[in-house]
Amino acid sequence: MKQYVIIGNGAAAAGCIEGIRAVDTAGSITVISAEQHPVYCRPLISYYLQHKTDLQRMRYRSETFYADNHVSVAFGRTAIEISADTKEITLDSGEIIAYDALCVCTGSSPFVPPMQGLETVEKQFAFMTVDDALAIEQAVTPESNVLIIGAGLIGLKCAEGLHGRAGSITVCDLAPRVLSSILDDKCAAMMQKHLEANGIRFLLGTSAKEFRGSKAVMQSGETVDFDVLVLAVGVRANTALVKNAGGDVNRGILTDDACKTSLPDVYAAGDCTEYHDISSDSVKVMALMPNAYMQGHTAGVNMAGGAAVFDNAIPMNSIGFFGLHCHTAGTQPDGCEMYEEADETHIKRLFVKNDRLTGFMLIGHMHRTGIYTALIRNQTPLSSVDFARLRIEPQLAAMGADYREHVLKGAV
Amino acid sequence: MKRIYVKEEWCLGCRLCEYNCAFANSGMTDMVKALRGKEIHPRIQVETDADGITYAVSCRHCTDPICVKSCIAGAISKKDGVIEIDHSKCVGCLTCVLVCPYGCVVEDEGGAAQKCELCMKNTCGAPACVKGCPNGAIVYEERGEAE
Amino acid sequence: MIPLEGQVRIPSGCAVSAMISRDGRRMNGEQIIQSMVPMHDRSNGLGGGFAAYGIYPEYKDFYALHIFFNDKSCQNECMTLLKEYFEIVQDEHIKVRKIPQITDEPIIRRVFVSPMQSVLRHLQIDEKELVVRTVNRINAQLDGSYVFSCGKNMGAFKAVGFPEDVGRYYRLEEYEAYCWTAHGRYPTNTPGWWGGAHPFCMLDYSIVHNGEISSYDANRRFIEMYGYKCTLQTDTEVITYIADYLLRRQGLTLEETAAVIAAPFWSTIDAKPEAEKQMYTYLRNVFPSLLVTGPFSIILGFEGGLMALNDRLKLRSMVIGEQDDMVYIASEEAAIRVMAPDIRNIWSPAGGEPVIVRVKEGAF
Amino acid sequence: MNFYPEFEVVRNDSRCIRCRVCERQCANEVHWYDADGKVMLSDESKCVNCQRCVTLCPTRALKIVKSDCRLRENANYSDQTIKEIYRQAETGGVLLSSMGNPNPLPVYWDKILINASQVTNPPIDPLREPMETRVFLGKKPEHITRNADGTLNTQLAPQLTLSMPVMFSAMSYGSISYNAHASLARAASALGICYNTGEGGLHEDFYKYGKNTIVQVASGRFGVHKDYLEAGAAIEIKMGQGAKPGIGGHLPGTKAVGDVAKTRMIPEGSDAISPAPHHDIYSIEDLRQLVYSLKEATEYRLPVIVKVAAVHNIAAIASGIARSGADIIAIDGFRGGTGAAPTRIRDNDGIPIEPALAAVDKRLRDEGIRNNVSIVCGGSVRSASDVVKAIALGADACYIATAACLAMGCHLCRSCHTGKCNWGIATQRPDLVKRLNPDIGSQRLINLMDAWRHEIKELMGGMGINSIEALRGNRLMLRGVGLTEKELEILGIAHAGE
Repeated sequence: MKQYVIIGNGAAAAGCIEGIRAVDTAGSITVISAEQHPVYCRPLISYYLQHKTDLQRMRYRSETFYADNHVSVAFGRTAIEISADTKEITLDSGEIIAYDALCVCTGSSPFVPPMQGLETVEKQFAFMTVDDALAIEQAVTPESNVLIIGAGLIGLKCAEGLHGRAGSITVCDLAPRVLSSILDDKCAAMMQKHLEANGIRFLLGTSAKEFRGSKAVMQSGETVDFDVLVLAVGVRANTALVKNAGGDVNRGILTDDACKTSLPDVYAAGDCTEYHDISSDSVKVMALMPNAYMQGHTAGVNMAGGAAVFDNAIPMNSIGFFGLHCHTAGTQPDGCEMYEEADETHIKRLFVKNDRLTGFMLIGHMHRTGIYTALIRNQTPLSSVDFARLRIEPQLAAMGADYREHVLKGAV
Repeated sequence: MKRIYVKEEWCLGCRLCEYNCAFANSGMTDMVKALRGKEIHPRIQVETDADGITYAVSCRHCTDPICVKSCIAGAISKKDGVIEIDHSKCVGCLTCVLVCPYGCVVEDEGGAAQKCELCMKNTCGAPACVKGCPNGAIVYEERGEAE
Repeated sequence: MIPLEGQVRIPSGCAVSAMISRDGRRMNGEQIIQSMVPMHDRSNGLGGGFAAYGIYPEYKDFYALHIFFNDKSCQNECMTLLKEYFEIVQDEHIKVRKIPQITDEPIIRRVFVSPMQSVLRHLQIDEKELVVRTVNRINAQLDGSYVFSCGKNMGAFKAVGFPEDVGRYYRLEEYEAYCWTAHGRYPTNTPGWWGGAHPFCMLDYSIVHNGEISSYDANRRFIEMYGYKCTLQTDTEVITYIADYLLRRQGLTLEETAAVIAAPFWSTIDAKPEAEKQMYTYLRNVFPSLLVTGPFSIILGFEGGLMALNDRLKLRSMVIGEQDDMVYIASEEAAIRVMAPDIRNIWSPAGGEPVIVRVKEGAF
Repeated sequence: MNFYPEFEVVRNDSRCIRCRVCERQCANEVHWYDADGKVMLSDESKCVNCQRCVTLCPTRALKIVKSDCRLRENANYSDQTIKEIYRQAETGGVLLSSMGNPNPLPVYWDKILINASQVTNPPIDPLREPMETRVFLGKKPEHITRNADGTLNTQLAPQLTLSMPVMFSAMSYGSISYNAHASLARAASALGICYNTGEGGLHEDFYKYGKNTIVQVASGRFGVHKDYLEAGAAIEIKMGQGAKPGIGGHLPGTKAVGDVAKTRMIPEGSDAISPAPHHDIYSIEDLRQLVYSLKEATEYRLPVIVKVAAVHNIAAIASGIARSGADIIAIDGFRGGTGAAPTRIRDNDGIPIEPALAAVDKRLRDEGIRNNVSIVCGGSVRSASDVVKAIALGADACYIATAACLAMGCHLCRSCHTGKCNWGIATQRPDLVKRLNPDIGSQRLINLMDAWRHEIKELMGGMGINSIEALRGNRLMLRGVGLTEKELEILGIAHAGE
């Protein structure tokens, strides 16, 4: 009977459990969970603040998930060391657990750049975990002025989540636009406008230089009074365990298509990893939920002796604020052609290079965008489809009769 | 398992399936009350190709469903082959819309995700699109599984 | 005014009975009369009759015509016609016993005739055909004359009344036959007419029948294409003509005839071996209009034997009894028990299954 | 001259959900959506009242009603009569119509009643007892023959075997669509009956249904070749058609497209005009030659049907045909349908099928030759009871076509000649043809025939008859109501109460 150990208890871990169980129903599975909560997906915490979900409904899997899959979970424990030679891990409690196959799903941690006077801020929070959300919820009152450092996905979702709970919300970012990692200027401007229309104040191209209690001094010299500070500048992959065990690590833990690290029988999945993005043909950290699950699942299948690959990863994001949605996927490579469609309510930007759709940004109109995503993921030659029709509207009709027959007349 | 399949040689492009779908999932007992004056959000879409051939597309209930793997809320699951959404868990992030390669998960009136659940959760008893198709262009039958 | 027989279709319920000696022993009419007594309620007094085979051994080469005449002038007219085609061998009264139960009797004559050879040559037909044509002509065209029996060495005796009274009336205890059939009638659409009583005869074929066939007009309109005239509009009449047509004119065997009249169901035919299947299919295909439907149990008498047949669904009762050389057939078992009190072997034939009894070769 | 339209589109706006199904489904382009006013509008002058939109409207927001805007009442000059005169005054043309005679002429079926058993003989329950409907059509021998071993020689002239006494009557590929033919062929095959190609040849896809196909040879000889003749289970020589006795057929070039032209063996787009007479048949002896030519061509393997319209001296005509070597006579009454016919001929030529059938059956029996031929009657056989009445009058089987079209979706709008059949039947426009899915069409035909077979059995059971042959010519099972002595005499039935 094989012994599987999973460090971490997020979506990647859940994927790993389900991947293992798809192949091996007998082996033992131990999950090391730093958090006291059963598995949930981090992005849900902003919806928690919005009352769109609650602690019960947030659970990623049913209440009987661990029991059903015969998983023992060590809640509140962290792994402090992996011994690749002896195939053991050591917990913070000192307990040593042997493994036949190990999956590292340690996720990422907030990255806080050095900022002067940060220690003077009484109410400062990250926005990564349920516990962060619960703490913020406690701290924020209807009179609170909230300052969020970072206009990325986390910062803005936090802003949306706190909307209506706080007196004012200000978001600042060193970047000149919101969501700078996924949107270009034009798209970001539309998003920003919409956020501003909903009462979010932005200070862009600048960040806090210094904190003095409940006052932030910006690089621009402007000062912002606040009661609650949320630090959402960025995240760093948690790579230390693998790195210390001698595994190859860059900005994330390096994994192959089978989600294997350079250490024997050690796999890694989720936000802690760095892997191949086929849309840009480069290796990068893509801290994304769908990929995390798929990596975990792939790792799990392989740990249990099956054969799975995850070889078509692309970055993609579905995010929305105050009813305005945004879908992005792939990349916008240099020298690409852009197909654009835009009006007051929506923007569509499709990026094409070398007869392939490499990426897109869509705001406002989200109908059937998965068809575009599949074009990127499958690297479909655009000359083989009717792209003139497709770019106007995603549709199977433009994918050719054979593909349509394959999809609609049989099981896929 | 039984799935919905289309026979495009018999599809007339009348779009009754879309309206029947919207009505079936409206929770109302009168189609006029359910749909009059409203924009419909059907879970089945009629497409027209360049040659004018029409056919309806709805969830394929994939063997290896990427929507299930992608749902951040754990709201999409596969039960007895049927992929369904737990609407109490869905937070409306629309990741499923972004990943479904066939464009079969769509936004509902309230901004949450919805998709064909084979009319198993409404009072139709059998898929409304199939029942209402005037020309037998949509069928609900067993055709074997993908490898 | 109530229409007379021949003017309207007459359905009727009935009782039938028959006895036959396979050894050809001749028996008087006492037993067959008695057999009708327990079935009294199956008749309503509007007709009874008997057929007897082997009763005229001394005249066996001549056709025995039994004829009803309304009056003397009818008789003269008819005899004149007969004499054109036949030698009259003997012309006599049929002896009867006056009893109060039987009234309004016509003139009842027995005429033994022999066809004139010159006529046969002239018409290019055989003698049986001549008899048939002549009898049809008399019955259809000569008002007041009715030939009710015309076979050789056999005869029918019938009247308006209950069958047991009719038997007494005709003094059947004085006749000796190797085969007797009997009939009691329960018509629902006639005041009763002597000619309409059963048996119905054509040549040596006699039919007694219980039932009301639903195929009547289909049968009638078909058979009338072949020179028969259904003057009486009774089932018995049309069945007799069908039997004559199939047995004599088409040359079918009794079994084949039964397979036309009470054809097996297609489901039965289709399950049979190929050769039989072909035969049955052929018969149903070629003679579809002679299929008889609706309830019937019939006893077809002929020279040297008889055939009992039920409709395909067995909608009418009919039982068979066998003891030594005797075979008994009747609508009810009680009738057989009168004829053979100790009989053990009694059974009901299936619907459409012909029961054919033949007297030993040379014994009649 | 402009008339107020014959029909009005009545749209209940409070029920209309703007799904626009009516607009998409109307080949006559009656409906359209006005985006400015967000309402559906209609041009009623184009409406033929085919009811396609009414049927498909999911909220029953639509109905088509007869316009009450009429010319001044006149019992002699009806609205229609006057408008026809206007139309002819305008165009100088012959008026064209489709389907059967719609005028209120006597329907004898409706004046004939069927018997049932009570007391003296039992009705038979078809759910409990076998009830047989198989029929054979063809010539029967006068005398049986025997083999040397005494067994019956079961060789027969070629026969058509049907599981029930109903067949689908002739409708050509061209006058009706590929899918309509496919539906008829598949249904006939599943039912064990026959359909009829009409004079349009046999599409190569349908040769596989040959055992259930009657191939027709008509005056234009369209689509006739050796393989075609040999493909079917019987050959029908069409001398006439009930809807238009005395004239030929006309398929407009617009319908002679693609496979239609190929199957007819004519150039695409050319009018297919069948002459009024067969130009090799100017008398009965010529018919005999054609009958035997066709038998020679098919080595006497197939029965030959001769189809004639019911006309005044039909009995004598049938007698002639019965002696011509034909195995089956098909008589088509004046209410029979058509894909196109001159209105005056459709509405005034020929006689009803009921007296025609009765007269033919009687005449053939009087002549003693009824067994030489089978009789098939058509021309508005509308129900199982019509079938039962026809069989009891003397038919061996019935032909149905209008009822079959109705089963496939026809709504009897009588606009076949326009080629824009919204139900996909009488059209060659691909977008309309596909509206008839043969899976559905054939199943509906099968359902209809199954239903009729059940009803025929029920009616037979009621009469105490358990096989169809005992019903054939069994006129005692019929009684007339409201008929004159003469009519009763011709029909050969008694009046109710007799």
